[in-house]
Amino acid sequence: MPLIIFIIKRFFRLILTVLLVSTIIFFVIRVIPGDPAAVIAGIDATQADVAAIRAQLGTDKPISVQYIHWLRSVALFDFGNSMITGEPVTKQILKRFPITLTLATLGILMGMLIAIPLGVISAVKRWSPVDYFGMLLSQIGMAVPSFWLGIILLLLFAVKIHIFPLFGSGGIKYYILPSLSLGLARAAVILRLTRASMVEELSKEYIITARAKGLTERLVKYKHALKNALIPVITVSGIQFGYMLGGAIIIEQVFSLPGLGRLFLTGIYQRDFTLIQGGVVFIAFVFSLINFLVDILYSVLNPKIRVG
Amino acid sequence: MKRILQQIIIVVLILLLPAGVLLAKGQKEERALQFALPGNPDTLDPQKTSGTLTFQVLKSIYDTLVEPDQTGKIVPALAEKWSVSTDSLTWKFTLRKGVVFHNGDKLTSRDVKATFNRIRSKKTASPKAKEFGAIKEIDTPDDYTVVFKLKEPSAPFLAALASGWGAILPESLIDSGHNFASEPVGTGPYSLSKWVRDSKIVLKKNPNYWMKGLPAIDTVVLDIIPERSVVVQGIISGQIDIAYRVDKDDLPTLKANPDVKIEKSLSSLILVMAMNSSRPPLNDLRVRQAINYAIDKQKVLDIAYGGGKVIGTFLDYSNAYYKDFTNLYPYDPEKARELIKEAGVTKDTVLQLVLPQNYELHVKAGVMYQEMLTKVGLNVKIKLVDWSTWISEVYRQSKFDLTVIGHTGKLDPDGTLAGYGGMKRYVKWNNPECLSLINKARVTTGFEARKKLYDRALEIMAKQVPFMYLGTNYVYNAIRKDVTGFRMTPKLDTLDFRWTEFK
Amino acid sequence: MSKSVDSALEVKNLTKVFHGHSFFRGKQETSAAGKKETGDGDFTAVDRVSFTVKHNTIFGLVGESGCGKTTLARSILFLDPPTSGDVIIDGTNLKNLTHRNLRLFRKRMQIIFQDPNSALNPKLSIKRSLEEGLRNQKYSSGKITGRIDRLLDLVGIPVSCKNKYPHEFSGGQKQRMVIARALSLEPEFLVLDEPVSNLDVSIQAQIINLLMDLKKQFSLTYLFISHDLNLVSYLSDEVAVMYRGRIVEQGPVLAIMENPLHPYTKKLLLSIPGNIEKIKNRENAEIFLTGKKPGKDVELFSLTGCSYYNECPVREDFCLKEEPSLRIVGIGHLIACSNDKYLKNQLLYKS
Amino acid sequence: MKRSSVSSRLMLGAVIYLVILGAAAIAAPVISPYSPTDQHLENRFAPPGHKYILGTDNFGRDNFSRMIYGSRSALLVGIVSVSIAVTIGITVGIIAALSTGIIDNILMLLMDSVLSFPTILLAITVVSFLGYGLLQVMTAIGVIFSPVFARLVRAEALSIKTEEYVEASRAMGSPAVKIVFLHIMPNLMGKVVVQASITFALSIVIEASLSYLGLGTQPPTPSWGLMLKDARNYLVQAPWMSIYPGLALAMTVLSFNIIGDTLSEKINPRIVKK
Amino acid sequence: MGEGEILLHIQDLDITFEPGAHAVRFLELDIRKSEIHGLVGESGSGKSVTSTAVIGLLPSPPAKISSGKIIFKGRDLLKLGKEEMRKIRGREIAMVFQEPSKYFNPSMKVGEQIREMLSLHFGMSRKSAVERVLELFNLTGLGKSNFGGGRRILNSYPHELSGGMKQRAMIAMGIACSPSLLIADEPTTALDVTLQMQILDLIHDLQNRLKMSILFISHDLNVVKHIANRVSVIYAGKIVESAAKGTIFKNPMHPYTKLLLLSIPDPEKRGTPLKTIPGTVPDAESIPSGCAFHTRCPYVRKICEKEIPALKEYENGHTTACHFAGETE
Repeated sequence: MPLIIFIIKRFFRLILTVLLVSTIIFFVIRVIPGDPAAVIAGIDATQADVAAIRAQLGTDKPISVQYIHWLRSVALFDFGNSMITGEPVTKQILKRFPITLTLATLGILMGMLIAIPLGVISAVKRWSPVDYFGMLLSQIGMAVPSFWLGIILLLLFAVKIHIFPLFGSGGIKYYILPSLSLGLARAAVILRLTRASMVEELSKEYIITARAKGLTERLVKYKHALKNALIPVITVSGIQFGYMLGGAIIIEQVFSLPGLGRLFLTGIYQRDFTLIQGGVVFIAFVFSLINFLVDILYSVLNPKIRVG
Repeated sequence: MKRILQQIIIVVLILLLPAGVLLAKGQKEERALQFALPGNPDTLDPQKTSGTLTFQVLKSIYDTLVEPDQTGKIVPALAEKWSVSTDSLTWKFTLRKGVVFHNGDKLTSRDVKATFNRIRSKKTASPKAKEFGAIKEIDTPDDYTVVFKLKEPSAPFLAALASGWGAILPESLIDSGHNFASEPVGTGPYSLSKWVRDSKIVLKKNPNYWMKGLPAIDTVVLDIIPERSVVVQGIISGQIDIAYRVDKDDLPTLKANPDVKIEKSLSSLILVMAMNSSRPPLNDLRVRQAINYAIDKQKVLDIAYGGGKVIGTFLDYSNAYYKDFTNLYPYDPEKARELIKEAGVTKDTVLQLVLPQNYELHVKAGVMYQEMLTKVGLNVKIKLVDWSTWISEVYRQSKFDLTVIGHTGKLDPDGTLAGYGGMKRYVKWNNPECLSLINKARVTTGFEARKKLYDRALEIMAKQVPFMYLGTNYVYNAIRKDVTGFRMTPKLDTLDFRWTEFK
Repeated sequence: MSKSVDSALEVKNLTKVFHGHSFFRGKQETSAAGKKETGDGDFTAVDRVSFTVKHNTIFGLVGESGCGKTTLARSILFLDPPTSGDVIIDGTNLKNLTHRNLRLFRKRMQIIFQDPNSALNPKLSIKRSLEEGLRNQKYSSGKITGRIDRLLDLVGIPVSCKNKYPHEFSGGQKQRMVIARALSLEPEFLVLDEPVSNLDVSIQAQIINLLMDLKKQFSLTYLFISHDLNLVSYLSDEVAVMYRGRIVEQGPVLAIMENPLHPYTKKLLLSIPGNIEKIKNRENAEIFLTGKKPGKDVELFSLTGCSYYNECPVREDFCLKEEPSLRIVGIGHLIACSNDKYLKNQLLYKS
Repeated sequence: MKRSSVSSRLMLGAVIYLVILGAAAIAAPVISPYSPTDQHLENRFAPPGHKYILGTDNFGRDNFSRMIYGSRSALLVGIVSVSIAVTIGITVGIIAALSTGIIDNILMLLMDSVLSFPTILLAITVVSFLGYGLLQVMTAIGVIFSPVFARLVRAEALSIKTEEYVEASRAMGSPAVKIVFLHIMPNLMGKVVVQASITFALSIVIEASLSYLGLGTQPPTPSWGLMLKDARNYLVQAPWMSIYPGLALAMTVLSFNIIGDTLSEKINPRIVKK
Repeated sequence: MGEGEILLHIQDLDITFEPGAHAVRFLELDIRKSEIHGLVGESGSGKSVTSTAVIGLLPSPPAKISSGKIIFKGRDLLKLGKEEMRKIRGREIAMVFQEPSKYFNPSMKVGEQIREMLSLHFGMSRKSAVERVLELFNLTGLGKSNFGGGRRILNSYPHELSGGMKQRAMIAMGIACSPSLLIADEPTTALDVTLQMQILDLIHDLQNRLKMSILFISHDLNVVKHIANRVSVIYAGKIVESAAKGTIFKNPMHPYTKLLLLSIPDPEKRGTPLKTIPGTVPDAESIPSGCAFHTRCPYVRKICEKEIPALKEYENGHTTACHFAGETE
């Protein structure tokens, strides 16, 4: 199938996913208890005050009218203004996104840097001390909740040894510890996969061919097996990256980073309808886009799948 | 394999290098005050919110015509002086001369008029509009005189002017539809320099501030840190100068550090467990009384809220109108049990205790209440909800049996008491006598006259117990030893950095 | 034997087209070379195939991998119904059966697959595998047990093994069980899809003998599919040769063995190691084995005429004009080739 | 052989640990010295000692008793959310695999949509929708993980569908339902079980994370996640509040992962063989 | 013994796998210079284990060579160090495998996979190595225009080639360093009959030109008959009969060989049941005592159950391991 058709189809699918996700969220947030007008009004306001605010937000209209209105504006790439802060949703998201993006990028890089070499060595030297160490690390990474890891890292490297800042945002130094605690949990997954994938590749027939050709063990393992073993690792890392973009809330909270996750969390707590809707569309879109790119990357890495 | 390891090390080093460079670059700027704020203000428009955090921050950016001093007494601010007509319907304010807004505009009476017209306008949809509902019209006889004409006498009027929502905005920007939410412009001691949501708010000194020589510190940074343990570590390590309202459980840790001092003060909160008096079995006075007997108030105050003064009615402990009724319902679980038996409440009746999950202290208290109520034979189930659910379901629609909350103190008792005794309030407690007393007190002037009315109303509330009155808690501010002069405005609990300085 | 119809199986113009990609999901694998692409990713795996199998005979179907023989087998049994054409088994046109009746009809036709390792559900004991069909036909429990014992006995598996699981048996034994399962419903017609190609040489002979015994014992009709022309010739009464979804030659086994006419049949026959020595002297074998007439090859997707054109040693330009249809060249001997001159030569040479 | 003995010993250890944990969860009222919600307000922050084996928390509740009761929530979260995920996953996966075209596409689109919500965000949304509480959290986690199973089951079912024994079954006239339950389900359960054991571990960690955000178990019900959440503020003051539940959580997750790993090696004989 | 110098001499080779599987039992095999030696056996008979042992790639554990010698050009391969053995692999002894689609690295271009071994063994520059690869392609028929020319193959990934082309490329890889011994492990089993013939012819042709020895492993007697000069039959890890092709097919001595030949379906014998060997091929875990074939042998006698028959030479170059070789008919 020509690449362009593949891309168009995938893109259409992506749009469908986003539309479905945003429609679900649109109705869900209006059905669940909680009302942005009541949040704005606060404790001492009267019912009339709340009604006035509701009218101003437009949440007094029938839900179908609201939905059609929203769809129309989304079609024009306008996510509206936040109900609570009044700022344009798009602007808010775009302001936050680079932070989460940096966090996720560094996180996945650190995860891969830790996991891939360790996973490869574990696979090559199975049941050796390195392997056990790798297993231990990955199990700990999976078992320790990230907020816990984050606090421990802060206590160690921002309080006991003062090399990283305790809070705040700005330069890269603010991202090292959060990325590390984000990356460690992911490293666990990637390490297990790398090891399994490498073990599997090493058991394949072409490895016998490579050895029968008289290649050195290093060439066999690191030239022949490694490349093939990394194909699934890289695709899974890509998907993990997608998760990190939306799943960094807890890390952002612990490290006081003004990322997308916290924006979204506040949005949900305050029932900021427009913000949640915009945020979900954005995150679903980015996530699907990453999946899509990962698919393309996969076909590039794996000549067998290459479309054409 | 060795080579691979080497490569890994190199890559790691390359990755960490920029971090190292940044770390090495020592910043030698003038010291800014670092203040830990637990959350983000939603907006910085004083007329479009009811958020406590917003008003706390806005105190530094805006001024009001009058303001409370450290004792809670209302004193001149942007208004040099004021006078009231004998019928209490005409209020005349004389503005201070030479006050300028951050944008350079001079403060005149037109600004004041525009400000209050904006908040009263339907278009603004301000949740605080009703605070100024008594105003009939505003006159500006000259640039420095403002005259408010009221529909009826209003005792709380001055308090409204002194509150955060009484902040004065420049007329020119109001007319142009300026976005005050993210770019506030006021006459306050500081102007907003930078606001990174969920990260920090940077305030720069206003060099033209009308109080000569104030503020003392050039830059105040409000660091938004949601994680409590980070705040504690921050103040210990000196990365934070002031942390307000630290948890009492953290005090031992903080006190162990010689560079930190703890300032303890009584808040103006009215901590209660509200009861829905319209729902059985809580519509039975005996059950409500039992609940009041069942709670060891001092213990809950100490453990959940960090200590404080027990109250016996619906007003904060230090309020001038406060009257002590604590002897009415002492801690007496035996009596509670009897009353419950008498009222015929069994374990089959489930009482739902709704807690706002974002308020850790209320959740803590709720957990203790549940345990204590269980001990006297009530079946209480906890339900956590987020704030928006609490406010729209519990507060607006009274869908609850029991809930825990703290009512912020008000400059005027009417702000706290208005409406109670009528069914419109969330506790659904019906007592026409109490309601009429409160309504009468609003239009009555003179402290003694009002106090008499309020005494009676508070007594009814204390006896009829639509709430389990807990108390007013202490708050603890942790401050680095070299920082002095940090104030919190009484009743309003806003942050006042004007006198704050480094020693 | 009182059968109402003469033929056990009649296949008429059977065609099976596979559709490429659906709208949402792209087809990931590239279609193997050598299939007929008909635009937009569809390809015709079986193209207007017709033949008749008489009662109590073996019809052999030979072809190389990818020629469509397995697809044909599945289509005949309506496991994957044909795109067009008819399958008539003992007078019943499968196309006309309702979904339910087709299921009931299935007991009369069974299939035995190539790989005994995948033909038995590893999670079921032998007994459970064998009773599945019987339960479908609502046999009583007592009857089922008796029948299973007899079936196992029939194929030479000790009855005591019936509670064991497939992995406890060797390939040959598994294939015996598969045969037993196929026979459990007393079918009249069996499709054997390469039933012995995965077996060791010494086992292969055992299974073939068993199949021949069973055929005799139960008067079965076989459609025997294989890539091994020797095997097919040894077993069958009639043989058809398939190339790229079409039958190119068909006839009584002796006619095919003694007098193969289509160049592809010749190539197949000569390709069997050992045959070339036997046949070499008879004719100019080399040409048909490796030879290819000079000339320009045609890209597969634009090939309109004879699909063997690119490999044919006797091709002519007119072969590209239209697809040759099967025509009679002897008693029951059909061939799809347009080169009359060549055919005449071949027939002359023989006689 | 060395490695098999090591991995089987690990497996044995994991199973023993989980059996003990399960027994403790069932027999919690018998084992626990105190009620898990009883507040000994005079003994707040008591360090581990002979009165309170593992110390007390900020309300003076017995840490040990809370941990024992907490294992109930942990196991319950695992069991219920995995069951939900497996049920949805198998149903959707098999229907998608057996139906072609539009239904398959719609179902997988739906699953993709669930996947495109980041885990925690989806959990928050579901919990906000259903309300706070353990049951709701379990449902949320179940929904979150269902696409993983749906995809796995669909892929497996698609490949099993082409196995010759399924063809043979169809050839014998077995109805679709029978084929699903007799042939397809039993043969894909192996992989489902492996995935389930990993998901089990993950769901316990996610419950802890949700508790951190205040969305998890409702107080005063003890859960390890909730205990860790409360404990983080008393790291220095009362380290026992975090160490023990943290350890229990890690051990449980570890055990399920070990079981998952061992099972997957068993199922993938290619890796074991060489 | 027959004519020709011996290139590879396997003596008493005994290989066990860990859970008590006796895969190869005191195997003896000679491969002469410039001969195609066919090794025939059913699955699990130990033929692949033997060849893997020769090239030194038996995974250990689980495999264990408990005794024996593999003498190649005067050196015992079993005594060589890992590095020495590696230098022999591909250079002196090369291997061609059954399924080219699995035995090529899927993510590396075919040309590169051949080139890298040339560079490694001969230190050839990239350019001259590529030249050599093209030469090899011409040699194996891949240079022909109908395959798109050698350069196209050079830059193709394995999956882009058809089965026949892949097997040709595999053979090109096998002969890349002009080894003295090429082990071909069922090189045509995965191919269609018409392709099989082409590949067999190619191997034959290459042997003629390059004069290397080929150990041709197959389960198919017809294929071996077509290509080999000498044939050895292996049963349950032991050579039971070995002779020149002409001899063994005309005059098989071991009952197993005899029955095997008879069990092949022949169209000329239509209508008569096939001769069969009863029972099944024994597992390596449970090899019968004495002569391993005695459980299936129609000529079995008492001694067969107890004593393992030795491989004895009966005629010139015709050896067999049967107690009654030459007696039964």
